[in-house]
Amino acid sequence: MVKKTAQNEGMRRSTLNKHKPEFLVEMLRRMLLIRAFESRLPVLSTQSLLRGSSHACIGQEAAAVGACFALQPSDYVTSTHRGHGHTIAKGGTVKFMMAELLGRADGCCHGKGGSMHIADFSIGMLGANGIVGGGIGIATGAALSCAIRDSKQVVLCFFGEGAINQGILLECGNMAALWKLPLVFLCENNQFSMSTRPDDVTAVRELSLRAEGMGIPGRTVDGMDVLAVFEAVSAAVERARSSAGPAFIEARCYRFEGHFLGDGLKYRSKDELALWHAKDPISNWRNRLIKGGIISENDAATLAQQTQDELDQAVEFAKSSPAPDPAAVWEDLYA
Amino acid sequence: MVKKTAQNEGMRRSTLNKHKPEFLVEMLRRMLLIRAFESRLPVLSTQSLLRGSSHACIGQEAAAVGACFALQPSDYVTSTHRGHGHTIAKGGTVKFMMAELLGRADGCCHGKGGSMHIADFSIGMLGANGIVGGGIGIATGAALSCAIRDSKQVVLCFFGEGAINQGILLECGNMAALWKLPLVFLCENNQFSMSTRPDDVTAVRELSLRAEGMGIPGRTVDGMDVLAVFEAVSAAVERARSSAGPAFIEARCYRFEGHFLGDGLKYRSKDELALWHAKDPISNWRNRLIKGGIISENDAATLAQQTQDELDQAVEFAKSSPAPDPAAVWEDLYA
Amino acid sequence: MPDERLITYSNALNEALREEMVRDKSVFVLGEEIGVWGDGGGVFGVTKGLAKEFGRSRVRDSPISEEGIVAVGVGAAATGMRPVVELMYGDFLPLAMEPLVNQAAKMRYMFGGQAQVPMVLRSNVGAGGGKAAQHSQSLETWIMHVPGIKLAMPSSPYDAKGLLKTAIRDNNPVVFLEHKLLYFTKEVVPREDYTVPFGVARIRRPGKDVTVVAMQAMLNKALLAAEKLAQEGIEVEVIDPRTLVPLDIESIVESVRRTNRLVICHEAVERAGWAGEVAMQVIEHAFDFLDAPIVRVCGKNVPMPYSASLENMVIPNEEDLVSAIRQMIAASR
Amino acid sequence: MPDERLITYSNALNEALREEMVRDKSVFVLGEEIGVWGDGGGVFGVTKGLAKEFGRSRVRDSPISEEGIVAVGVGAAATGMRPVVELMYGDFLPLAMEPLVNQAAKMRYMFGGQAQVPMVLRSNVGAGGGKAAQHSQSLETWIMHVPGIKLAMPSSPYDAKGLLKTAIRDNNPVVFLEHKLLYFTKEVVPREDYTVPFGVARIRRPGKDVTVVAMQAMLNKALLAAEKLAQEGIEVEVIDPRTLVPLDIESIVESVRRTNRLVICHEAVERAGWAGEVAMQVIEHAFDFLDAPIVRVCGKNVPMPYSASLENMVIPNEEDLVSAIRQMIAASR
Ligand SMILES: Cc1ncc(C[n+]2csc(CCOP(=O)(O)OP(=O)(O)O)c2C)c(N)n1
Ligand SMILES: Cc1ncc(C[n+]2csc(CCOP(=O)(O)OP(=O)(O)O)c2C)c(N)n1
Ligand SMILES: [Mg+2]
Ligand SMILES: [Mg+2]
Repeated sequence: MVKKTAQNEGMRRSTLNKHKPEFLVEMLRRMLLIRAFESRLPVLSTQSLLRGSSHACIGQEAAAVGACFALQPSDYVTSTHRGHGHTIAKGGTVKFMMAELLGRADGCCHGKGGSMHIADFSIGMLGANGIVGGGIGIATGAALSCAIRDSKQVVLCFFGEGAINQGILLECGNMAALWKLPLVFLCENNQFSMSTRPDDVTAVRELSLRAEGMGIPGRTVDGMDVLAVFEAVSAAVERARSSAGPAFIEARCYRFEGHFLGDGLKYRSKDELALWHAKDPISNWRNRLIKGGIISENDAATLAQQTQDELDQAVEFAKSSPAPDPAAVWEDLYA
Repeated sequence: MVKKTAQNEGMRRSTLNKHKPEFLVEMLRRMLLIRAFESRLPVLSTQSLLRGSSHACIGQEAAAVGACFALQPSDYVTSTHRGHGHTIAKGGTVKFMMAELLGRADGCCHGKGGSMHIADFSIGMLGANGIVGGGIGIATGAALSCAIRDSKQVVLCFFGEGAINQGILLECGNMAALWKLPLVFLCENNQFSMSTRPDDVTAVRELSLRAEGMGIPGRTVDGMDVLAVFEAVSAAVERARSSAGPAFIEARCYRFEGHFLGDGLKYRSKDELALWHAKDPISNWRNRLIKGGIISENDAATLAQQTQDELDQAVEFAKSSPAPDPAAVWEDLYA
Repeated sequence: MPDERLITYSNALNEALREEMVRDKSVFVLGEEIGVWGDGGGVFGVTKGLAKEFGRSRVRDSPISEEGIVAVGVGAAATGMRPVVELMYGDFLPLAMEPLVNQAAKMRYMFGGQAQVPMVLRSNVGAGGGKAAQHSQSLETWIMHVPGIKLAMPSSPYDAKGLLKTAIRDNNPVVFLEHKLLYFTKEVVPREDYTVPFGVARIRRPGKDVTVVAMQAMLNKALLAAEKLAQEGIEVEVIDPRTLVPLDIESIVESVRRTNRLVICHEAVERAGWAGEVAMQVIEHAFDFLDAPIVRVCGKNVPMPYSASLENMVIPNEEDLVSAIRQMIAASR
Repeated sequence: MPDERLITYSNALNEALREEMVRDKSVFVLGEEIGVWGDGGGVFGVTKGLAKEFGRSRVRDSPISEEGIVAVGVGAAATGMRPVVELMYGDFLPLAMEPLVNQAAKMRYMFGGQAQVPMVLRSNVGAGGGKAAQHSQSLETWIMHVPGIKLAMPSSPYDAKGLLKTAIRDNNPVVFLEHKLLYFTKEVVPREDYTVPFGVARIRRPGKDVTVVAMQAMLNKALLAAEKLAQEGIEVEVIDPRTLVPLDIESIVESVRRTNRLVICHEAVERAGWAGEVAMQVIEHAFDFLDAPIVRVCGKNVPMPYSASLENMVIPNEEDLVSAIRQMIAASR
């Protein structure tokens, strides 16, 4: 665990003042939106509106938002099977996302992708991925593209700690380091790969050591603290943008819900969950903003209500969107 | 480069006395046999007796012999496309190997494998491999087999420094470390992957750092010094056999000849080659044995002659062996 | 009364694994989430309870390293073990083709018979659950194209158990592909030890008008289509090859010689799918018996879309079979 | 006088790369040993001189990381570049199927048209040089089975240059498979810019008695066989599809309608190879025109052995074609 010392606390409070209040509040709003989105899934599922598997990122909102807020709109993100939060954090539109989850014509992938293939190229979100580790190659290629085009864009590559043992990470990590690509590897260590703990499958205790072995500087950050993530990723992004090469950041967080809807969750204790719930990235951030005088209790409640409303509308939009036209089955195979 | 200090020299001389003379001489003999074998290839090639590609390991004899001599006969070895030396070092019979290179019925693979697929399961040599990195998985699986069977065998996995960027290394290295498999990864850093230098493709300067990132202790040894390799590998083998887990050893050596027969070698200088020739693993070892009073000049000459004779006989044997029976094309596909 | 009961395909596979692990201590299981997940093993429950019974050494939860675990299986198999490696989805086969194709399939042959690689690679095929492009593929044709591997694809619990036992006892690499939609289907399965041999097709319904070759989910659709067509007086013979390598072409050819018509139905993408292989072998053996062009009813040539309406268009269904057969009969009677 | 000269297949490919890199700065080349090796680029000389001309950024020597470089190609292609990725041997495709099949082939479709992936994956097929089991495979059928990828396989220097240009300009993933034995064969090739369209077969020799579909090294053998058979009065029409995806089935069907006989010859392993696909499409379009069973002359169902005598048995040769055709004609005249 990331240690919290008094000094740390002091530092954390001081950093609040370094940022515009609107920025800090937007972080909260975006995290609320992610949570609201993910919290609808069980309902939609019982209504048989979802197909396949949907993976919620409740508890990991700070990692998604902290990291994406360190990017420019023209920067790229690659994601995982657990991609809703990353998409919203990068600026995705929830109604198009929701329509996609419902397999409708107005979905961001016109109903062909679903939860595991959410993508929005218009905001640089290059896709969720059903293959664990699948985004790593795409991110590295995008970063090479940025480097060759000298476009000053940066790529943020999300993956879970379970992906750390996929060979593609070594291959691409090495190339990224070798060629000093503008790439930030963001490993969300949410303590689980399905039912498996990192220590049960990964032979290094500090994941950043894995990165060092590829030639990439690595560090660990408290993934429940949106500002801590933001600051760590900002530094890495700046470095990457200046052609100094990639960085690896492990954000330690926790998956509050099951691996996917329907996970019986027999493999972990309520006590453990409670410990992590106490670090809830949203309520803690909300309280910090209130304590810091950035927003009032009232503001916070309004914000929460607004995101719920936005989600209601998104669900309505999605439900009223038609199924894809049958002709679509033959469309968009080749460009 | 591995530094040679006066102290080092002293240590090296002292170690000579720790071993039986016959053992030290056998190391020389085996290195001579490898060199003799490899030195025949150009001749056979001009006689159109070889097909495909043959990769010679001249200059790397100390790595092969030093490492294999640290094993028991029942231990396993996996090899690479450059596998003649490893096979001879593990105890392969040159006449069957030579017949294999000539594609004859008496070859160790009955003419179906050729140079790139030399194998001799009777001595635990699980095969050369045409796929760079291909042996890594087989070695790790063999080590798992040893562990589950509790057979006390150890697996020695050879690969070149070019294979260090194959994803399979991360995947298997991690599993080996996690499960404490009886496995020694021996990376022969012969300074080239075809025309490519390690630094041009690998983002870490110390290859052992790559191993640490997988959870495997790594070290570097002078790969031109057969005894140094032997001692490093012996320690690793002992550790592995006691179920303490895998080790990674980088043996720094040099490929005296081209990548394969016909390599124009435009990518390196004569000066560089001369520097490395001065460290020739065979002549240096020979001289050390003479200086150490283990053998006489005369003994050394006799030994060299004997290996040449053995090779002559092997070539004769191979040439007189028939082509495989046509029916063999359908044999040994399924067990 | 024979000692048998109605159990699921998943349970049947589980029994095969358990019984073989008891019988032969060189058998072990390796894969992701096979030890603890769910009710005690495996996303589809196939390894349920095995970790508890045999321990975590022989039922080994692996890192997410598909290429690695298959490669490890190859090495273990070549040195005296009988690994059963699981890839959670058949869509991950593309990650593991190197050790399977370049190593496992070739080791014995290229080493002149020195090696044997008794590895079973268990995985699955099939769509239908909205799992979209990366979790719905049926890639068996790739495997069929690789000499040195055997390929079994059970369509029912009985076959699942019997074929898996044969696979584990076989001394060669066997790719064993289950179907996602079948895991929880049931059939009566004997309690005692039995095996189903490789290379022996099963005639699932006799008929005289047309031969349909199908497996797994498509087999069930073919049986439904046959039922329907029977009411129109069209008698469909439905054959399940059970293993694609070795392929019991004799049974198929024998059937075509009687029905004079052949439909091949697979869920895999039609283009360059295994229907072409079956067709060619029938042509080679019974061309003159064909009264009509061989017909394929196969997966459309697109990645699997997520939306139910689109997914249904891509996977062949009972109606596709019915109308294809009707047309065929009408045109050639 | 047209501005053309006799150059090798390797040179023709080199020219295509060079010209496209000049024309479009988003084109770049990535692969192992493409910059310095040999006489300045590429094991078969295809990238010769390019690093010198375009620099090491656009002609990028990669680590030995096949999955990684293909994956990197996909990501670069999806973000505005036109990568040409090289796998030194087609036998390394099994290492790179994940990014190719699960990512490149599906991205556009599963993202509802948002993406385009204009990547060319250059590699090769073919045996004949004693490179044995792991350096002799012809794996094109796997690719043909994957929707979303195009597949070109040039048989001559002229086609090599024209098809590679088309591949590079195409907005989709293209797998471009050369043949190892053809790199140093020569043909007259124009100096000026030209392209060869995808999906247009080339009739390499007209004939009225039998249609032979073949590509690359097998095409050359088919032409020799046709020559020989002509002396016996058998006129063989030899068709080179040039691209397997898209496949110019019209030209093949049209030919079969005239000759009423079809032989498909590929070097790839026969079982579940692409001959079955061509056969099925011909059956679907021209069954009634067939006077004889379709015949395959294909690679034997074994890994490639090293020894010359065995290797020659596995690869189809001119004599195999001659005797297959003779028999076919004799049986159906
Ligand atoms: C290549 C591959 N292997 C296995 C799976 C099945 N699978 C999906 S998610 C998952 C766990 C991933 O864990 P992690 O990377 O930590 O991400 P998290 O689920 O925690 O977000 C597994 C094993 C997959 N989708 N792809
Ligand atoms: C997977 C794979 N990629 C590429 C090649 C082509 N190739 C054969 S040897 C070689 C260089 C290997 O270098 P290294 O691992 O250092 O071994 P060395 O040749 O120095 O012994 C390459 C690129 C191959 N055989 N397999
Ligand atoms: Mg996780
Ligand atoms: Mg090397």
